Amino acid sequence: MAVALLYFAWVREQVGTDREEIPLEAPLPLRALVEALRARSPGHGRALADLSRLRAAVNQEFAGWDAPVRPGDEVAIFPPVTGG
Amino acid sequence: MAVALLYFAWVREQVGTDREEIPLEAPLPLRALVEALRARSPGHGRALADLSRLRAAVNQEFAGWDAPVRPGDEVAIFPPVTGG
Amino acid sequence: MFRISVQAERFDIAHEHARLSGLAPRVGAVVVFTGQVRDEPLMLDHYPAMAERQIAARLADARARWPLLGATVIHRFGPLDVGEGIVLVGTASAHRAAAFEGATFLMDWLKTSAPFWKKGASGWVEAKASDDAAAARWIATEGED
Amino acid sequence: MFRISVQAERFDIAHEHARLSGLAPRVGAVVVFTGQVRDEPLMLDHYPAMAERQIAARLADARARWPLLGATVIHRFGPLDVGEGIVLVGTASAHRAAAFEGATFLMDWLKTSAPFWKKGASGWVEAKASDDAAAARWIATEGED
Repeated sequence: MAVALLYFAWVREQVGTDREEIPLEAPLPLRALVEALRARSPGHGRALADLSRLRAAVNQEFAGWDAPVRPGDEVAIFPPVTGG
Repeated sequence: MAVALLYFAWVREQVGTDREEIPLEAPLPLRALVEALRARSPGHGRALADLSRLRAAVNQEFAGWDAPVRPGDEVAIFPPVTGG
Repeated sequence: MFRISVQAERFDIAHEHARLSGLAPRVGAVVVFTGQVRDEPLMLDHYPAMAERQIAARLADARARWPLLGATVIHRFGPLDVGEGIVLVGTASAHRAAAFEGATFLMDWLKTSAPFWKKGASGWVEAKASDDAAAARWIATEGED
Repeated sequence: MFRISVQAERFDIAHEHARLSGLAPRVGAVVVFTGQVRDEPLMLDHYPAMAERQIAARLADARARWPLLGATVIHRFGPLDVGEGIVLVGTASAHRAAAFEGATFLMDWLKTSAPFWKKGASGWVEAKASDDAAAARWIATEGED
Protein backbone atom coordinates (compact mmCIF):
# COMPACT_ATOMS: atom_id res chain seq x y z
CA MET A 1 0.00 0.00 0.00
CA ALA A 2 1.03 3.61 -0.48
CA VAL A 3 0.25 7.21 0.44
CA ALA A 4 -0.09 9.97 -2.17
CA LEU A 5 1.70 13.17 -1.21
CA LEU A 6 0.72 16.53 -2.71
CA TYR A 7 2.72 19.74 -2.30
CA PHE A 8 1.61 23.31 -3.01
CA ALA A 9 3.08 26.82 -3.26
CA TRP A 10 6.63 27.18 -1.93
CA VAL A 11 6.54 23.68 -0.46
CA ARG A 12 6.09 22.33 -3.99
CA GLU A 13 8.88 24.55 -5.31
CA GLN A 14 11.35 23.50 -2.60
CA VAL A 15 10.47 19.79 -2.71
CA GLY A 16 10.78 19.95 -6.50
CA THR A 17 7.63 18.02 -7.35
CA ASP A 18 3.88 18.50 -6.96
CA ARG A 19 3.12 14.85 -6.26
CA GLU A 20 4.82 11.66 -5.17
CA GLU A 21 3.90 8.32 -3.66
CA ILE A 22 5.57 6.59 -0.75
CA PRO A 23 4.91 3.10 0.54
CA LEU A 24 2.96 2.83 3.82
CA GLU A 25 1.89 -0.45 5.41
CA ALA A 26 0.42 0.73 8.73
CA PRO A 27 -1.14 3.95 10.13
CA LEU A 28 1.30 6.65 11.18
CA PRO A 29 0.75 10.10 12.75
CA LEU A 30 1.07 12.92 10.23
CA ARG A 31 3.97 14.40 12.22
CA ALA A 32 5.99 11.17 11.95
CA LEU A 33 5.26 10.95 8.22
CA VAL A 34 6.54 14.49 7.63
CA GLU A 35 9.65 13.85 9.72
CA ALA A 36 10.40 10.76 7.64
CA LEU A 37 9.90 12.75 4.42
CA ARG A 38 12.64 15.22 5.37
CA ALA A 39 15.29 12.61 4.58
CA ARG A 40 14.19 12.14 0.98
CA SER A 41 16.19 15.11 -0.39
CA PRO A 42 17.76 18.41 0.69
CA GLY A 43 14.69 20.12 -0.80
CA HIS A 44 12.34 18.00 1.31
CA GLY A 45 14.50 18.76 4.34
CA ARG A 46 14.31 22.50 3.76
CA ALA A 47 10.60 22.63 2.87
CA LEU A 48 9.48 20.46 5.78
CA ALA A 49 11.86 21.73 8.46
CA ASP A 50 9.44 23.95 10.39
CA LEU A 51 5.96 22.54 11.04
CA SER A 52 4.76 25.90 12.38
CA ARG A 53 5.03 27.33 8.85
CA LEU A 54 3.07 24.43 7.34
CA ARG A 55 -0.49 23.19 7.20
CA ALA A 56 -1.74 19.79 6.06
CA ALA A 57 -4.81 18.03 4.79
CA VAL A 58 -5.65 14.33 4.82
CA ASN A 59 -8.14 13.30 2.14
CA GLN A 60 -8.86 17.00 1.42
CA GLU A 61 -9.78 17.92 4.99
CA PHE A 62 -7.50 20.05 7.19
CA ALA A 63 -5.69 17.82 9.67
CA GLY A 64 -3.53 18.41 12.74
CA TRP A 65 -0.05 16.92 13.08
CA ASP A 66 -1.36 14.21 15.39
CA ALA A 67 -3.92 12.99 12.85
CA PRO A 68 -3.37 9.41 11.65
CA VAL A 69 -2.36 8.76 8.04
CA ARG A 70 -3.53 5.41 6.70
CA PRO A 71 -2.46 3.43 3.66
CA GLY A 72 -4.36 4.75 0.64
CA ASP A 73 -4.79 8.29 2.04
CA GLU A 74 -4.11 11.48 0.08
CA VAL A 75 -1.90 13.80 2.15
CA ALA A 76 -1.28 17.42 1.16
CA ILE A 77 1.35 19.69 2.71
CA PHE A 78 1.30 23.45 2.10
CA PRO A 79 1.75 26.91 3.63
CA PRO A 80 -1.23 28.69 5.25
CA VAL A 81 -3.70 29.50 2.48
CA THR A 82 -3.85 32.99 0.92
CA GLY A 83 -6.80 32.81 -1.44
CA GLY A 84 -9.90 34.96 -1.61
CA MET B 1 -43.52 86.04 4.65
CA ALA B 2 -44.63 82.46 4.23
CA VAL B 3 -43.72 78.84 4.89
CA ALA B 4 -43.79 76.18 2.18
CA LEU B 5 -45.42 72.93 3.31
CA LEU B 6 -44.68 69.63 1.57
CA TYR B 7 -46.60 66.40 2.19
CA PHE B 8 -45.62 62.87 1.19
CA ALA B 9 -47.11 59.36 1.08
CA TRP B 10 -50.44 58.94 2.93
CA VAL B 11 -50.11 62.41 4.47
CA ARG B 12 -50.22 63.87 0.96
CA GLU B 13 -53.17 61.68 0.03
CA GLN B 14 -55.18 62.64 3.13
CA VAL B 15 -54.34 66.35 2.97
CA GLY B 16 -55.22 66.30 -0.72
CA THR B 17 -52.24 68.28 -1.99
CA ASP B 18 -48.47 67.77 -2.19
CA ARG B 19 -47.60 71.42 -1.50
CA GLU B 20 -49.12 74.56 -0.08
CA GLU B 21 -47.95 77.86 1.38
CA ILE B 22 -49.15 79.49 4.57
CA PRO B 23 -48.30 82.95 5.87
CA LEU B 24 -45.86 83.13 8.77
CA GLU B 25 -44.54 86.36 10.29
CA ALA B 26 -42.58 85.07 13.30
CA PRO B 27 -40.83 81.83 14.33
CA LEU B 28 -43.11 79.08 15.68
CA PRO B 29 -42.32 75.60 17.03
CA LEU B 30 -43.03 72.83 14.50
CA ARG B 31 -45.59 71.30 16.88
CA ALA B 32 -47.61 74.53 17.01
CA LEU B 33 -47.46 74.86 13.24
CA VAL B 34 -48.84 71.34 12.74
CA GLU B 35 -51.57 71.89 15.31
CA ALA B 36 -52.61 75.05 13.47
CA LEU B 37 -52.64 73.17 10.14
CA ARG B 38 -55.21 70.65 11.44
CA ALA B 39 -57.96 73.27 11.16
CA ARG B 40 -57.43 73.85 7.43
CA SER B 41 -59.62 70.93 6.29
CA PRO B 42 -61.02 67.59 7.51
CA GLY B 43 -58.22 65.94 5.49
CA HIS B 44 -55.56 68.01 7.29
CA GLY B 45 -57.24 67.13 10.59
CA ARG B 46 -57.14 63.40 9.86
CA ALA B 47 -53.61 63.34 8.42
CA LEU B 48 -52.04 65.41 11.19
CA ALA B 49 -54.00 64.06 14.18
CA ASP B 50 -51.31 61.80 15.63
CA LEU B 51 -47.77 63.20 15.77
CA SER B 52 -46.38 59.79 16.82
CA ARG B 53 -47.22 58.48 13.31
CA LEU B 54 -45.50 61.43 11.62
CA ARG B 55 -42.01 62.69 10.96
CA ALA B 56 -40.93 66.11 9.76
CA ALA B 57 -38.08 67.92 8.08
CA VAL B 58 -37.23 71.61 8.08
CA ASN B 59 -35.19 72.74 5.09
CA GLN B 60 -34.58 69.08 4.15
CA GLU B 61 -33.14 68.03 7.52
CA PHE B 62 -35.05 65.84 9.97
CA ALA B 63 -36.46 67.99 12.78
CA GLY B 64 -38.13 67.28 16.13
CA TRP B 65 -41.53 68.77 17.03
CA ASP B 66 -39.86 71.40 19.20
CA ALA B 67 -37.72 72.70 16.34
CA PRO B 68 -38.43 76.32 15.33
CA VAL B 69 -39.98 77.08 11.94
CA ARG B 70 -39.02 80.47 10.55
CA PRO B 71 -40.56 82.55 7.76
CA GLY B 72 -39.13 81.29 4.45
CA ASP B 73 -38.51 77.74 5.67
CA GLU B 74 -39.48 74.59 3.74
CA VAL B 75 -41.35 72.22 6.06
CA ALA B 76 -42.13 68.62 5.06
CA ILE B 77 -44.49 66.31 6.93
CA PHE B 78 -44.57 62.59 6.18
CA PRO B 79 -44.76 59.08 7.68
CA PRO B 80 -41.57 57.26 8.77
CA VAL B 81 -39.56 56.52 5.63
CA THR B 82 -39.67 53.08 3.97
CA GLY B 83 -37.12 53.31 1.16
CA GLY B 84 -34.09 51.18 0.50
CA MET C 1 -15.36 58.03 -7.66
CA PHE C 2 -18.26 58.89 -5.36
CA ARG C 3 -21.59 58.98 -7.12
CA ILE C 4 -25.20 59.55 -6.05
CA SER C 5 -28.25 59.28 -8.26
CA VAL C 6 -31.95 59.53 -7.50
CA GLN C 7 -33.64 58.38 -10.67
CA ALA C 8 -36.71 56.80 -12.25
CA GLU C 9 -34.65 54.73 -14.72
CA ARG C 10 -33.31 51.22 -14.12
CA PHE C 11 -29.68 50.88 -13.16
CA ASP C 12 -27.05 48.67 -14.79
CA ILE C 13 -25.16 46.42 -12.36
CA ALA C 14 -22.30 45.66 -14.73
CA HIS C 15 -21.72 49.35 -15.41
CA GLU C 16 -21.76 50.30 -11.71
CA HIS C 17 -19.49 47.41 -10.74
CA ALA C 18 -17.04 48.23 -13.53
CA ARG C 19 -16.85 51.86 -12.39
CA LEU C 20 -15.78 50.75 -8.88
CA SER C 21 -13.59 47.85 -9.99
CA GLY C 22 -11.92 50.16 -12.51
CA LEU C 23 -10.40 52.19 -9.67
CA ALA C 24 -7.55 49.65 -9.89
CA PRO C 25 -4.72 49.19 -9.01
CA ARG C 26 -5.55 50.26 -5.45
CA VAL C 27 -8.90 48.48 -5.19
CA GLY C 28 -8.87 44.93 -3.82
CA ALA C 29 -12.54 44.55 -2.91
CA VAL C 30 -15.86 45.67 -4.37
CA VAL C 31 -19.25 45.10 -2.77
CA VAL C 32 -22.46 45.76 -4.69
CA PHE C 33 -25.75 45.52 -2.83
CA THR C 34 -29.05 45.69 -4.67
CA GLY C 35 -32.51 45.79 -3.16
CA GLN C 36 -35.34 44.66 -5.40
CA VAL C 37 -39.13 44.51 -5.34
CA ARG C 38 -40.52 41.40 -3.66
CA ASP C 39 -43.98 39.87 -3.95
CA GLU C 40 -45.93 42.75 -5.53
CA PRO C 41 -45.38 45.87 -7.66
CA LEU C 42 -44.62 49.06 -5.75
CA MET C 43 -44.94 52.79 -6.28
CA LEU C 44 -42.17 54.84 -4.66
CA ASP C 45 -42.95 58.36 -3.52
CA HIS C 46 -39.95 60.54 -2.61
CA TYR C 47 -38.81 64.01 -1.57
CA PRO C 48 -36.23 64.79 -4.27
CA ALA C 49 -34.10 67.56 -2.76
CA MET C 50 -33.99 65.95 0.69
CA ALA C 51 -33.21 62.53 -0.79
CA GLU C 52 -30.05 63.81 -2.50
CA ARG C 53 -29.07 65.69 0.63
CA GLN C 54 -29.58 62.77 3.02
CA ILE C 55 -27.76 60.30 0.79
CA ALA C 56 -24.84 62.72 0.43
CA ALA C 57 -24.67 63.09 4.22
CA ARG C 58 -24.68 59.30 4.75
CA LEU C 59 -21.97 58.88 2.13
CA ALA C 60 -19.86 61.51 3.90
CA ASP C 61 -20.37 59.61 7.18
CA ALA C 62 -19.26 56.34 5.54
CA ARG C 63 -16.16 57.97 4.05
CA ALA C 64 -15.24 59.35 7.46
CA ARG C 65 -15.40 55.85 8.98
CA TRP C 66 -13.90 53.59 6.31
CA PRO C 67 -11.07 54.05 3.76
CA LEU C 68 -13.35 53.86 0.73
CA LEU C 69 -11.76 54.43 -2.68
CA GLY C 70 -15.14 54.78 -4.35
CA ALA C 71 -18.84 54.40 -3.67
CA THR C 72 -22.13 54.58 -5.52
CA VAL C 73 -25.64 55.06 -4.19
CA ILE C 74 -28.57 54.90 -6.60
CA HIS C 75 -32.18 55.07 -5.42
CA ARG C 76 -35.11 54.81 -7.79
CA PHE C 77 -38.59 56.28 -7.52
CA GLY C 78 -41.88 55.83 -9.37
CA PRO C 79 -43.58 52.56 -10.37
CA LEU C 80 -41.49 49.40 -9.95
CA ASP C 81 -42.34 45.83 -10.96
CA VAL C 82 -41.56 42.67 -9.01
CA GLY C 83 -37.88 41.78 -9.42
CA GLU C 84 -36.82 45.30 -10.42
CA GLY C 85 -33.97 46.97 -8.57
CA ILE C 86 -34.99 49.71 -6.12
CA VAL C 87 -31.65 50.67 -4.63
CA LEU C 88 -27.97 50.01 -5.37
CA VAL C 89 -25.13 50.60 -2.95
CA GLY C 90 -21.61 49.89 -4.14
CA THR C 91 -18.31 50.31 -2.33
CA ALA C 92 -14.67 49.84 -3.31
CA SER C 93 -11.73 49.59 -0.94
CA ALA C 94 -8.29 48.04 -0.69
CA HIS C 95 -9.61 45.35 1.65
CA ARG C 96 -12.90 43.53 2.06
CA ALA C 97 -13.82 44.61 5.60
CA ALA C 98 -14.16 48.30 4.67
CA ALA C 99 -16.12 47.46 1.52
CA PHE C 100 -18.55 45.15 3.37
CA GLU C 101 -18.99 47.38 6.40
CA GLY C 102 -19.30 50.58 4.38
CA ALA C 103 -22.02 49.07 2.19
CA THR C 104 -23.90 47.62 5.17
CA PHE C 105 -23.73 50.97 6.98
CA LEU C 106 -24.99 52.87 3.94
CA MET C 107 -27.93 50.52 3.46
CA ASP C 108 -28.88 50.60 7.15
CA TRP C 109 -28.94 54.41 7.12
CA LEU C 110 -30.72 54.70 3.79
CA LYS C 111 -33.50 52.56 5.22
CA THR C 112 -34.07 54.95 8.11
CA SER C 113 -33.14 58.36 6.72
CA ALA C 114 -33.68 58.49 2.96
CA PRO C 115 -37.08 60.09 2.28
CA PHE C 116 -38.75 57.43 0.15
CA TRP C 117 -42.12 55.78 0.78
CA LYS C 118 -43.34 52.52 -0.73
CA LYS C 119 -46.94 51.83 -1.65
CA GLY C 120 -48.19 48.40 -2.64
CA ALA C 121 -51.61 47.01 -3.61
CA SER C 122 -52.64 46.88 0.05
CA GLY C 123 -51.51 50.41 0.87
CA TRP C 124 -48.46 52.21 2.21
CA VAL C 125 -45.69 50.00 3.59
CA GLU C 126 -45.16 50.47 7.35
CA ALA C 127 -41.70 51.31 8.69
CA LYS C 128 -40.01 48.46 10.58
CA ALA C 129 -38.57 48.75 14.08
CA SER C 130 -35.82 46.33 12.98
CA ASP C 131 -34.59 48.96 10.51
CA ASP C 132 -34.24 51.54 13.30
CA ALA C 133 -32.32 48.96 15.34
CA ALA C 134 -30.02 48.15 12.41
CA ALA C 135 -29.10 51.81 11.99
CA ALA C 136 -28.75 52.39 15.75
CA ARG C 137 -26.08 49.70 16.14
CA TRP C 138 -23.67 51.91 14.16
CA ILE C 139 -24.14 54.64 16.76
CA ALA C 140 -23.68 52.21 19.65
CA THR C 141 -20.31 51.10 18.32
CA GLU C 142 -19.06 54.61 17.58
CA GLY C 143 -17.64 55.10 21.05
CA GLU C 144 -15.92 51.73 20.97
CA ASP C 145 -13.94 52.18 17.78
CA MET D 1 -29.66 28.32 -7.02
CA PHE D 2 -26.46 27.41 -5.21
CA ARG D 3 -23.44 27.37 -7.45
CA ILE D 4 -19.70 26.78 -6.98
CA SER D 5 -17.03 27.11 -9.61
CA VAL D 6 -13.24 26.86 -9.43
CA GLN D 7 -12.06 28.11 -12.78
CA ALA D 8 -9.25 29.75 -14.76
CA GLU D 9 -11.67 31.88 -16.82
CA ARG D 10 -12.88 35.36 -15.93
CA PHE D 11 -16.34 35.66 -14.40
CA ASP D 12 -19.19 37.91 -15.55
CA ILE D 13 -20.67 40.09 -12.79
CA ALA D 14 -23.86 40.92 -14.67
CA HIS D 15 -24.54 37.24 -15.35
CA GLU D 16 -23.94 36.19 -11.76
CA HIS D 17 -26.02 39.05 -10.36
CA ALA D 18 -28.87 38.29 -12.76
CA ARG D 19 -28.91 34.64 -11.71
CA LEU D 20 -29.42 35.64 -8.06
CA SER D 21 -31.74 38.57 -8.72
CA GLY D 22 -33.79 36.33 -11.02
CA LEU D 23 -34.85 34.19 -8.06
CA ALA D 24 -37.71 36.75 -7.76
CA PRO D 25 -40.37 37.18 -6.46
CA ARG D 26 -39.00 36.01 -3.10
CA VAL D 27 -35.64 37.79 -3.31
CA GLY D 28 -35.46 41.29 -1.85
CA ALA D 29 -31.68 41.65 -1.48
CA VAL D 30 -28.63 40.59 -3.46
CA VAL D 31 -25.03 41.12 -2.39
CA VAL D 32 -22.16 40.53 -4.79
CA PHE D 33 -18.63 40.72 -3.45
CA THR D 34 -15.64 40.61 -5.78
CA GLY D 35 -12.00 40.46 -4.82
CA GLN D 36 -9.53 41.67 -7.42
CA VAL D 37 -5.78 41.83 -7.93
CA ARG D 38 -4.15 44.88 -6.40
CA ASP D 39 -0.76 46.43 -7.16
CA GLU D 40 0.93 43.61 -9.10
CA PRO D 41 0.03 40.56 -11.22
CA LEU D 42 -0.44 37.31 -9.31
CA MET D 43 -0.21 33.60 -10.00
CA LEU D 44 -2.71 31.51 -8.03
CA ASP D 45 -1.77 27.96 -7.12
CA HIS D 46 -4.60 25.74 -5.84
CA TYR D 47 -5.57 22.23 -4.73
CA PRO D 48 -8.52 21.53 -7.03
CA ALA D 49 -10.41 18.72 -5.29
CA MET D 50 -9.98 20.21 -1.82
CA ALA D 51 -10.98 23.67 -3.06
CA GLU D 52 -14.36 22.44 -4.32
CA ARG D 53 -14.87 20.46 -1.13
CA GLN D 54 -13.98 23.32 1.24
CA ILE D 55 -16.11 25.84 -0.61
CA ALA D 56 -19.06 23.43 -0.59
CA ALA D 57 -18.64 22.94 3.17
CA ARG D 58 -18.56 26.70 3.82
CA LEU D 59 -21.63 27.21 1.64
CA ALA D 60 -23.46 24.53 3.63
CA ASP D 61 -22.45 26.33 6.85
CA ALA D 62 -23.79 29.64 5.50
CA ARG D 63 -27.09 28.06 4.45
CA ALA D 64 -27.47 26.57 7.91
CA ARG D 65 -27.07 30.02 9.50
CA TRP D 66 -28.95 32.36 7.14
CA PRO D 67 -32.12 31.97 5.06
CA LEU D 68 -30.36 32.25 1.70
CA LEU D 69 -32.45 31.78 -1.43
CA GLY D 70 -29.38 31.47 -3.62
CA ALA D 71 -25.61 31.84 -3.48
CA THR D 72 -22.64 31.73 -5.82
CA VAL D 73 -18.97 31.21 -5.06
CA ILE D 74 -16.44 31.45 -7.88
CA HIS D 75 -12.70 31.26 -7.26
CA ARG D 76 -10.15 31.59 -10.05
CA PHE D 77 -6.68 30.13 -10.37
CA GLY D 78 -3.71 30.65 -12.68
CA PRO D 79 -2.17 33.94 -13.83
CA LEU D 80 -4.17 37.09 -12.99
CA ASP D 81 -3.47 40.69 -14.00
CA VAL D 82 -3.94 43.79 -11.85
CA GLY D 83 -7.63 44.68 -11.69
CA GLU D 84 -8.83 41.19 -12.62
CA GLY D 85 -11.39 39.44 -10.42
CA ILE D 86 -10.03 36.64 -8.22
CA VAL D 87 -13.09 35.63 -6.27
CA LEU D 88 -16.82 36.30 -6.44
CA VAL D 89 -19.28 35.63 -3.62
CA GLY D 90 -22.93 36.36 -4.25
CA THR D 91 -25.92 35.88 -1.97
CA ALA D 92 -29.66 36.38 -2.36
CA SER D 93 -32.20 36.55 0.43
CA ALA D 94 -35.56 38.10 1.26
CA HIS D 95 -33.89 40.72 3.45
CA ARG D 96 -30.58 42.54 3.40
CA ALA D 97 -29.14 41.35 6.72
CA ALA D 98 -28.95 37.70 5.64
CA ALA D 99 -27.48 38.62 2.25
CA PHE D 100 -24.80 40.88 3.78
CA GLU D 101 -23.90 38.57 6.65
CA GLY D 102 -23.93 35.43 4.51
CA ALA D 103 -21.56 37.00 1.98
CA THR D 104 -19.24 38.38 4.68
CA PHE D 105 -19.15 34.97 6.40
CA LEU D 106 -18.36 33.16 3.14
CA MET D 107 -15.51 35.54 2.30
CA ASP D 108 -14.01 35.35 5.79
CA TRP D 109 -13.97 31.55 5.63
CA LEU D 110 -12.72 31.36 2.06
CA LYS D 111 -9.74 33.47 3.12
CA THR D 112 -8.75 30.99 5.82
CA SER D 113 -9.89 27.62 4.48
CA ALA D 114 -9.95 27.60 0.68
CA PRO D 115 -6.67 26.02 -0.56
CA PHE D 116 -5.34 28.75 -2.84
CA TRP D 117 -1.93 30.39 -2.68
CA LYS D 118 -0.94 33.71 -4.26
CA LYS D 119 2.48 34.42 -5.71
CA GLY D 120 3.58 37.90 -6.76
CA ALA D 121 6.79 39.32 -8.21
CA SER D 122 8.38 39.35 -4.74
CA GLY D 123 7.37 35.78 -3.88
CA TRP D 124 4.57 33.95 -2.13
CA VAL D 125 2.06 36.10 -0.27
CA GLU D 126 2.10 35.52 3.50
CA ALA D 127 -1.12 34.62 5.33
CA LYS D 128 -2.49 37.41 7.55
CA ALA D 129 -3.38 37.02 11.22
CA SER D 130 -6.26 39.46 10.61
CA ASP D 131 -7.86 36.89 8.29
CA ASP D 132 -7.79 34.24 11.01
CA ALA D 133 -9.36 36.75 13.41
CA ALA D 134 -12.09 37.64 10.89
CA ALA D 135 -13.06 33.99 10.52
CA ALA D 136 -12.82 33.30 14.25
CA ARG D 137 -15.41 35.96 15.14
CA TRP D 138 -18.09 33.80 13.47
CA ILE D 139 -17.23 30.98 15.88
CA ALA D 140 -17.25 33.33 18.88
CA THR D 141 -20.80 34.45 18.12
CA GLU D 142 -22.13 30.95 17.49
CA GLY D 143 -23.01 30.33 21.12
CA GLU D 144 -24.77 33.67 21.40
CA ASP D 145 -27.26 33.25 18.57
